[in-house]
Amino acid sequence: MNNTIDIKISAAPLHTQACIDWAMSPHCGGIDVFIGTVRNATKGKNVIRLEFEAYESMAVREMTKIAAAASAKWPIHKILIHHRTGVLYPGDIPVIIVVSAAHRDAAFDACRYAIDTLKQTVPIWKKEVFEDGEVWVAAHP
Amino acid sequence: MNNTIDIKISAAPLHTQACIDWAMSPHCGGIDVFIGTVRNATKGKNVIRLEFEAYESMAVREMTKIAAAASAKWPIHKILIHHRTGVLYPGDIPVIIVVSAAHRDAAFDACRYAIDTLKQTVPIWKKEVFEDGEVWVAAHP
Amino acid sequence: MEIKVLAFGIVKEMLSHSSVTVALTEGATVSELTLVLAEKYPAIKNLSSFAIAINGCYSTADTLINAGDEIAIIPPVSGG
Amino acid sequence: MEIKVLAFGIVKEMLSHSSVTVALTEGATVSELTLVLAEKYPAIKNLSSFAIAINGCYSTADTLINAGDEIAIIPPVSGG
Repeated sequence: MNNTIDIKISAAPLHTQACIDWAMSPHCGGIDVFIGTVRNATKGKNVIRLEFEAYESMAVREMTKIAAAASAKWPIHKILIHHRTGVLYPGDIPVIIVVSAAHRDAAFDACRYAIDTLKQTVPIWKKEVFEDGEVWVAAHP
Repeated sequence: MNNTIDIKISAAPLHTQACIDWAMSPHCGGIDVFIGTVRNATKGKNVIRLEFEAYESMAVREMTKIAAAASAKWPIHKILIHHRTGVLYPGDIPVIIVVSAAHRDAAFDACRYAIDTLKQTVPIWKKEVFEDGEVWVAAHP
Repeated sequence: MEIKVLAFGIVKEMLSHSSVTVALTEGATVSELTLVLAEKYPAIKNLSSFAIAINGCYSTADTLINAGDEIAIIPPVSGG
Repeated sequence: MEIKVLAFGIVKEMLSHSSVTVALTEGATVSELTLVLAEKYPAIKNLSSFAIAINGCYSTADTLINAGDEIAIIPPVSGG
């Protein structure tokens, strides 16, 4: 962890503008931001809420790995990955990724790499709660 | 122009959070945001300020075309393209693009298409002012 | 016919005005306008390229110009 | 040796606890742990897959387990 990488897992709401402000710099020409939001439906069923759980110490470690790998692969300036835990409702923000760079291609590539990899490796789980039941996403064949 | 497309050219500062709020919706799973920022240097020279000028009526038309094309090419929910004119200093924001979509791939693809195409077709020009001179970007061979 | 041509960015500086007026024959095309402009304002030949917009849309060399059209010289764009 | 195994998400529900303790021989590997877990908690065989983390890192089948390691069952992740 250093001052070009900001990783956080928190039960508190994420603050988009503060995340962007952290990454902005007069050294940068472009910032790419990915904001995940809770959809009110999945596969045609209404989603009442999501419940996120994390293996926090390992999740922070894996998120830090992603940020370090992105910094090594692309000429980026700063990268921030914040993920929320607990109960979230449609429209809420579970994840924010911000990448600043001198040139936009690196920011786009690194940001997309970060969210794609987060979804594959970071030990965070979500349960979708519907009107008539609930399911842990991706758990079953 | 309709309520899923928001195009603006303005001499006033752009408001990132308001742009994101406009695009967010419980129908969406992901938002990609590109924020262009004024770099304090280009090709090793210190940039004092940038001066942006637009052929406004045509620029709005070209930006609307880009938004409409992105909406046709990818399953996106909303797209916003705001561009600032006038004198900007390092760290200031000349352009913001926000795309919301049910799934993140469409948001990333459409956002990147929008900024790439904007830089090719929208009649907006910037002059870089250095300590020892100034140059209209891309004007000369 | 007299045609008013809008100038932006570096072209406005090259022409020292935000618009100029040139004389064209009726039925002239964009390629003829381009020749007239280059002759009257040779500085624009120093641009890496430029386009002509008619009524806010990019034109091609054979687009016809009509009296009353809004014509603009579009030097290489550099927004963003 | 007695090994404490952390459970998260659906595994915590399957095991009805946020951790369980299993007995392993000294020098056991992750593949042996997996067999023991599947026998004692057959529900986890209903998962599409799962990994074992040791001290916060993903392991492979032949990773050795030592007394005092922090062990966790990692069902398919679904963050973001």
